[in-house]
Amino acid sequence: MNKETLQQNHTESTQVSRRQFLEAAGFSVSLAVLSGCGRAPIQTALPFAEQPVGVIPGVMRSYASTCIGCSAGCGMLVGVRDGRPLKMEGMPEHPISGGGLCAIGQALPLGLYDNHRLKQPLKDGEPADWESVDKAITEQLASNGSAVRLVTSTVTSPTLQATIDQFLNQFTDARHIIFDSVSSSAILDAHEKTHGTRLLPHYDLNHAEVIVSFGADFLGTWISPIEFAKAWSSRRVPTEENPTMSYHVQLEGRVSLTGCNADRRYRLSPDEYGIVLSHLAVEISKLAGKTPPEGNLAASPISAEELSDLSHRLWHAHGASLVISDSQDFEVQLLVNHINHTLGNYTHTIDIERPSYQCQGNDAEVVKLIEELKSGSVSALLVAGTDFTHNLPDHDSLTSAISNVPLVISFAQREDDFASLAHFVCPDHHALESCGDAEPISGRVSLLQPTLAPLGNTRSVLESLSLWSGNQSSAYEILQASWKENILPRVQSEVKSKSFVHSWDIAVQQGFVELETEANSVGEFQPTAVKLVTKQPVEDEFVLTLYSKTGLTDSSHAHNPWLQELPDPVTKITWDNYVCISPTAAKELGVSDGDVIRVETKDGPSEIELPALIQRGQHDRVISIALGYGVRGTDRFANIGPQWLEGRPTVAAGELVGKNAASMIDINGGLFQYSRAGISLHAVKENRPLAATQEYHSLELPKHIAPPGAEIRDAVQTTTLAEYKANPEAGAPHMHHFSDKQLWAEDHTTSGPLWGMSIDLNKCTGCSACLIACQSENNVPVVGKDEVYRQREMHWLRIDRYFMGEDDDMEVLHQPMMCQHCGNAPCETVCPALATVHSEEGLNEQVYNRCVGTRYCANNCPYKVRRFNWFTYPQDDLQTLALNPDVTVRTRGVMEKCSMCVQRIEDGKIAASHSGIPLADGDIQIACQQSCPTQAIVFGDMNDQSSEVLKALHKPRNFKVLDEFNFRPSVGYLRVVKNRDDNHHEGGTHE
Amino acid sequence: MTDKTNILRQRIITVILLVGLMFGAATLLSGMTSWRLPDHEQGYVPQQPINYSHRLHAGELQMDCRFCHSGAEKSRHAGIPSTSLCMKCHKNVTSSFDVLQEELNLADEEKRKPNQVVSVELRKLYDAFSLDEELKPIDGVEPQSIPWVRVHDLPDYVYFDHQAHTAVGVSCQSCHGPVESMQRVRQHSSLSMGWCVNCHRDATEHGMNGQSVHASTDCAVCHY
Amino acid sequence: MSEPNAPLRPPLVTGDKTLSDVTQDICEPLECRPNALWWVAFLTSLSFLLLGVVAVWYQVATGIGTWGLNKTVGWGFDITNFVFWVGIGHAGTLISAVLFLFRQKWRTAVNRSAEAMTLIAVMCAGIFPLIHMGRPWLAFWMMPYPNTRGPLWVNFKSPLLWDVFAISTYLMISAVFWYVGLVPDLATVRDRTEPGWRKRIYSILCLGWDGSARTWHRYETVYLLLAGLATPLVFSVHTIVSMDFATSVIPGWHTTIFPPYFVAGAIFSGLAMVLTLMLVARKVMTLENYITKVHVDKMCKLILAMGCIVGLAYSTEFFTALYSGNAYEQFVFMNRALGPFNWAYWTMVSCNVIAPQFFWFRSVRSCLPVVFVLTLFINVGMWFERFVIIVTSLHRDFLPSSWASYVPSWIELATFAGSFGLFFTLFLIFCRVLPVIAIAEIKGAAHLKKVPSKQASVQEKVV
Amino acid sequence: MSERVILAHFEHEDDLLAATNAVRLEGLQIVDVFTPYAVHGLDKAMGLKPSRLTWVCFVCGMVGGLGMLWFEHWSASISWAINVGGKPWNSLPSDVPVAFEAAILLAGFGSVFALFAVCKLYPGKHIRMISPRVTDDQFVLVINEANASFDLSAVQDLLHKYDVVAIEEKLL
Repeated sequence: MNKETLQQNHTESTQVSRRQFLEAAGFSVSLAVLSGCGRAPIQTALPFAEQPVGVIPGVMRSYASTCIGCSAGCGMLVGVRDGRPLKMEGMPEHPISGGGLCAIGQALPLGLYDNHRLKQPLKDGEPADWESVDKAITEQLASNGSAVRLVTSTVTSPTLQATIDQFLNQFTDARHIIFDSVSSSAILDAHEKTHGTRLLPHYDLNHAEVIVSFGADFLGTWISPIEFAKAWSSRRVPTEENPTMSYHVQLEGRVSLTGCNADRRYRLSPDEYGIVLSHLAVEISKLAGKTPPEGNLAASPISAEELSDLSHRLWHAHGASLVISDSQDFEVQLLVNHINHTLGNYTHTIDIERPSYQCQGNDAEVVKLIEELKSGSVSALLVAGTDFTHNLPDHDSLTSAISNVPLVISFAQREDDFASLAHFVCPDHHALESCGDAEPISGRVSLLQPTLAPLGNTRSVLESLSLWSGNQSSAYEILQASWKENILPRVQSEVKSKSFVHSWDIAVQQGFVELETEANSVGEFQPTAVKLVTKQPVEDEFVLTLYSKTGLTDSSHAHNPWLQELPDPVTKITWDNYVCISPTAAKELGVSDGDVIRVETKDGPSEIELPALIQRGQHDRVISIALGYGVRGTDRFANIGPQWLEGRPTVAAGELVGKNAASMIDINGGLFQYSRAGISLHAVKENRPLAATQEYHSLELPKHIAPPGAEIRDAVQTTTLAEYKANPEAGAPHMHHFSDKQLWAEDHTTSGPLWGMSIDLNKCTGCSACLIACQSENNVPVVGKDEVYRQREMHWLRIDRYFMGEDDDMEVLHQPMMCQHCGNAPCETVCPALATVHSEEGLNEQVYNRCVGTRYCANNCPYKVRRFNWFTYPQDDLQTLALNPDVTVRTRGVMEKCSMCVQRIEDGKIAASHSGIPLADGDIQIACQQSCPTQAIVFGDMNDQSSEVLKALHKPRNFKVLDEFNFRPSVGYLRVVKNRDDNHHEGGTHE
Repeated sequence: MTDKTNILRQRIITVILLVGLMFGAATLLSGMTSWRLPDHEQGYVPQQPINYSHRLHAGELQMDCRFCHSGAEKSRHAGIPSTSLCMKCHKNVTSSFDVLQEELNLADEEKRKPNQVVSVELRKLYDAFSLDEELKPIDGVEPQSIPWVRVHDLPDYVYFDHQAHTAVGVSCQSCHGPVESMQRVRQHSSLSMGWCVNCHRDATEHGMNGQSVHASTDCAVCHY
Repeated sequence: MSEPNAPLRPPLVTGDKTLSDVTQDICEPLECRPNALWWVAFLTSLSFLLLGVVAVWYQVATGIGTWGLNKTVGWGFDITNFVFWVGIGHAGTLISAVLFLFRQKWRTAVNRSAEAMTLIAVMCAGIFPLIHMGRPWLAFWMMPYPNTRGPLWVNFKSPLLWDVFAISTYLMISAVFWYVGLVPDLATVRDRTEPGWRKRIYSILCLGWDGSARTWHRYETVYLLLAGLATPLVFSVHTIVSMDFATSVIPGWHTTIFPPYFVAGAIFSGLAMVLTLMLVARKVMTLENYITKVHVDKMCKLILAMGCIVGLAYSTEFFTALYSGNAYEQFVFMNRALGPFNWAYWTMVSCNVIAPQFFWFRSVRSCLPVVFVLTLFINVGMWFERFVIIVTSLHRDFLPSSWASYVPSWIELATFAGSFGLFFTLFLIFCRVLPVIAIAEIKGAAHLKKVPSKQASVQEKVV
Repeated sequence: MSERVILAHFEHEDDLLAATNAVRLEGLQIVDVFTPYAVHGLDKAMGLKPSRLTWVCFVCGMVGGLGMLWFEHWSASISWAINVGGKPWNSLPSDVPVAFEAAILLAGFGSVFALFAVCKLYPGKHIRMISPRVTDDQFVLVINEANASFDLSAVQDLLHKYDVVAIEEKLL
């Protein structure tokens, strides 16, 4: 990837004017119809009037930037073609993300090309111009700017932080309150208590041999999932030479993506975390020969042997182990710190000297602000980066309190819930239109480049705040000044020795710099602060857990149809939130999937009605609901997808996508509690079908019809580490079929490349980043809830998720499934029109323009990876700009499927032929492979003896799905190995 | 008698019908050669917004194709030159040489400064580039794109990459025909799939410019 | 001049008919105005047809998404209906061609309408593969014609392409066979018809047939040839239809038993349909003397035989699956019998295997209302057989992640109803405009008694 | 080219068969016999040779079958060889069904059109029926009178033996 810098003539070339932008767009899309010329629609080609330097129409250029989809701050390469940012890719060199980019980052373009973003500032809900808005705001701030409160989500940008400080310094009583919609405040508070400094440690999973997570979904949504997933996966690959891997235990009430990937998963209600942690703390203290925390031990829900095994394992790996929890219970987090301290994990797997800034939310401050608001003592409320009222409970009293504030300003990009209350809405740029920076982890600073001129008349928060502080600079100037002063002088490498302009260029091109930072001074650990937790849970009450969904972590992404249609990695449900409930509890309550349940709190008036989803492996006393739904304005999706006679709207009239569960958040002890006990459930006699992409959820066949001896399908093969050590090929079905002898004469062999792929199922977490990468790369349409419900989603790449076993013994398997490019492809034989045939390079080609749509190929596909265009899928004008011009937009009535990004293969070959340098392994990166945070996907030439893919395919863990049928797929999978000693799970073998 | 005349009449009618049928078929067949199937636009010569002559530029002046269509070696699109590129020459060349010379001579004779002579066609260029009579930029008016009419248009599901073809030395003329002799550009080749495929086969079999090449006829080389 | 109808064989035509009576009886419906019953039937069929036309129009204009199909179940009602109609069609060819080769003279009473039924059923069948395409307007790409694409031909390895050839050949040969059989009868009708446009049409259609023995002689040869060609054709067609499934890889489809199984099933369903129609026709058109109880009895016996073959096929395929040791195959059959679509499976078994067993009893065979009801059951059962094969095999195949259900949409149901509308509309028109019984053939086969001649005085005229 | 013929009308095929046989054995020239249906054995009675249309059928079938087989092979492995499902270029078994259908189609159409051609059957053919009842219930034997030795009364006597219904003399 050649990264290029846009910076040098920022004001000219990056500010590709709207006009130029349309010109560039027009190059491929403009149509002017002239009549009577013999050739209906006459196409005009509009060249640039003045061609910007370095821009070649039709060539994709990548710009280094930072994803600000969440506060994790992953590095990102923005692919820009013909003036349009089109494809987000991970930046391989980035110190945090290391090449991965999650679904949210991949989905940024659709957020950019969104008709519903505000196009100009609003004054009292009416469109206004910036001058009048600025004038009114500065006047009002000057007149009653005594108590100014600025609420933001976590700010990782040093420049923005400085600007905020500068802005707030103008006022006598000004405070910056950091509010995270899903807060980790308790961790910070606990460290304040135990270590004297309020900070979020930087967890280093690269060195963690034993990971015990109490509910922390670190592979899905917790703090910095891409970074964690990459680090976690680095220790999950046993090889023949080194058959070791980390041991990962997850204790949780709901089923999280992380729990799905654990070696051992315990069902534990969040109100029992404290008890189990207390036991662990005592055991480990004993092992360490230290005094355990004070207090009594309550009965543990986990057996003594298992606890002792766990603590021995932890102690055995002391200094290289890690205990984490997402609990917002202060006591629990203190115990976690105690255990980690006793294990000596601080400075090894937990870095508090160079802490993380990825979650700075301070719940106590927010609680205080709410009180201030209710008492009417706030004179100005500014909110940026979060939908303040949407993400807080007690919505009505909060909004009425806010309506009394004299000046309310929102920086929202859309008219969200808070913006609808604001006097002024000063819309921020979209991430791809903004410049900025981020320091997610102390000392690692990256830059955010704008990749096109703002589509609307929006303005960055940076500019607005500094303008109101009396500084008329552009965001770019502010950023550059801040870097000149604060960042670049601290750069470690040789960069700082250069002139500013030079080092700035390097920084922009590279996208990030690493700073020399002084170690954070941290106080001595205070063991006395920690007490054992004895509070016993109440047995017959439900515990509600609110969580954020992978891929839709925040209400700000709720307007992104790609993310709405992204199946939840665990439940596979799209376009809705729901109440996850265990099968036992569902049976008692007499509900089945889709039956609406009313969830009520016993002590408060909060309640919510949502359809039930029966979730295997869920704790029987725990129900869970995703946050980030019920977002204002999502009724826009009512008519997304095809409209026809029997089609049902994605969103019913007067409703939104899902329901906002923030009302169920409990504020307790100055912390937002996402788990609360004292919940009662009532079945409401109503059914709201949920749209899931998977209807059957296990490799175990239905008991009453399973053929004896073949109750389990072996689509995903698994084994345990113990078995693997004994035999690296363990887990292969006993009846192995050797597919090297062929019935037919093989007269097709060629000497060119033979493309193949290998997917390491031990690395794959099921995070679904690849799915959106594929969708973005290949113009996969969004079909809407009803079509998903009818099992007609269009994703070329899906992630099959299988639950094996029940309850505590439940194992979850993920398997990315896409066209396997079979050598003996059943689909090809049956197509009458030669619309799907085999290429010389081993690809199974689908030729859309030749396809007549018999669907025979899809029927005959054993992997069911083919997708049919049932309708013309509508897209609005702006959304069409997110389309990849290198991939045909399919018409109604044709079949489509994974092409192994053949457009990238062709590009790679052409580039090689142009440069004269033959293709090397890794030169061509396909979309799913590129985005994968754990690099589970390897693609390459199977005829190249030294290629990574061939090495992977020759590993003993390699297997092919449905190998016994001799379809000869080009995609291999590496068997799942769970770090277990027992052989209880016989990885889908059958006699 | 009546029978015989009847038979005679029938035979005459039959003969006339047969002749008519054959004549009709012949007309139809000859007409069909000029019929166009959809997407078959060989010989298409659209009127362009500016009467630009490839014969003059590429033929008489022997300018390299890639001077203007620089994308041909770097991108899938050969590209249409930006207006500013035209201005590189036409800042000075404002009309045909003869006319300019004539004005110079006339000015010389009349002992005055030569007037700015701008040809009708170039005026359109200057208008697009928002230059006034004196060829000075007009303030506040942004240069506009010239809406050239596309001559060679492949269907949306076909991807043709200029770079791939120029890299192995396929000459511009082998697809676009003798553009240097065309006043107005005409679609020279049929651009049908068979035309592409047969050239690919030929190249693989006989090589390109003496070098062996592998021009694949896999579907996904063009369709994806 | 021995009596060919031995005592044990009841006569094929009852009621002491003369040749001219035969002509008169069969041609009469063409010459009088249709009765109210016909109109009711016709208008009902026509309205179903119109419903189907609207449904197909909507589907073609909007997309296949208007059907209940999904990513897993790519074929549902469409191909079920296709195979169902093709199967119906096969009985016509069987009766007219196979029974002709076997010199089964009783066929003459029913072969004309059976052939018409074949033709119409194949038309109905042909519509489904056409409209099931995502882009039916490109259906001509199935034909290997010279083109500007390279030229690009078609995939002769695809069973669907074999189907295209098989069905179109079948349609054309059936049409020709039917038409050739019609030519002498058209001449009969021509000669009975008063001069006018009707006579002119019949004159054109009968190609100037004059009843010459030389023509008859060649005609008989060609008719025999056609019967000889149609017989392997009918077997090949349903073999090829079965290969759409049998050559695939889907468990439940991929099985070698399918060709004979499908052929037997097709004949079975076709016979049931012919019998259903015959029972209606003989009543409505008062042809009891031509379509006698003998015919019904023979048909019932054939149906019983076929039903037993079909039942054997069902149990064999189950046995094969269980005995094969192929877990995927085993699962498909367990799933058919006990899975979500078990109701369809058991409907199929009870209608196709159990229902025809009643035909063991002569009393049942001679009780026409019961026969009528049983044939209807068989028709339903045979439709379900195709539904079971197609849908239950697809909906749960290899990877459990992709298992899905299938519910037809209203558009599909309307299209299905429309195909019945088309069938009956065309059949009713056929009954009105063409002789429903092969006049020339039944005259030849019935071997009517010599009418006590009036021994008319020989007239000798010299011109 | 008119010739004088005798038309003998019968009302039963047995009479006709017997009469035809007798007339032929008598050495009389049978112009034609017109019947409402194909009378079994009449060809023998008239002394007709077996039709050669079977050969037409055979040749057409062979042309159709072999031609299609060749075309399938040519298009799939010579004209444009495309790898379909890893199957070899020359996949003979999969070529059989279409070739078979083509053979049937050509054989069927070939013999029918040959029949129409040989019998001169075509739409709009102008004919004069020997008797309108020929397509209904009458059988007509047409005997040529051209022969000098033709004895009308002898023939009439002969015909009367076979229950002839009417005898007509006509100029054709």
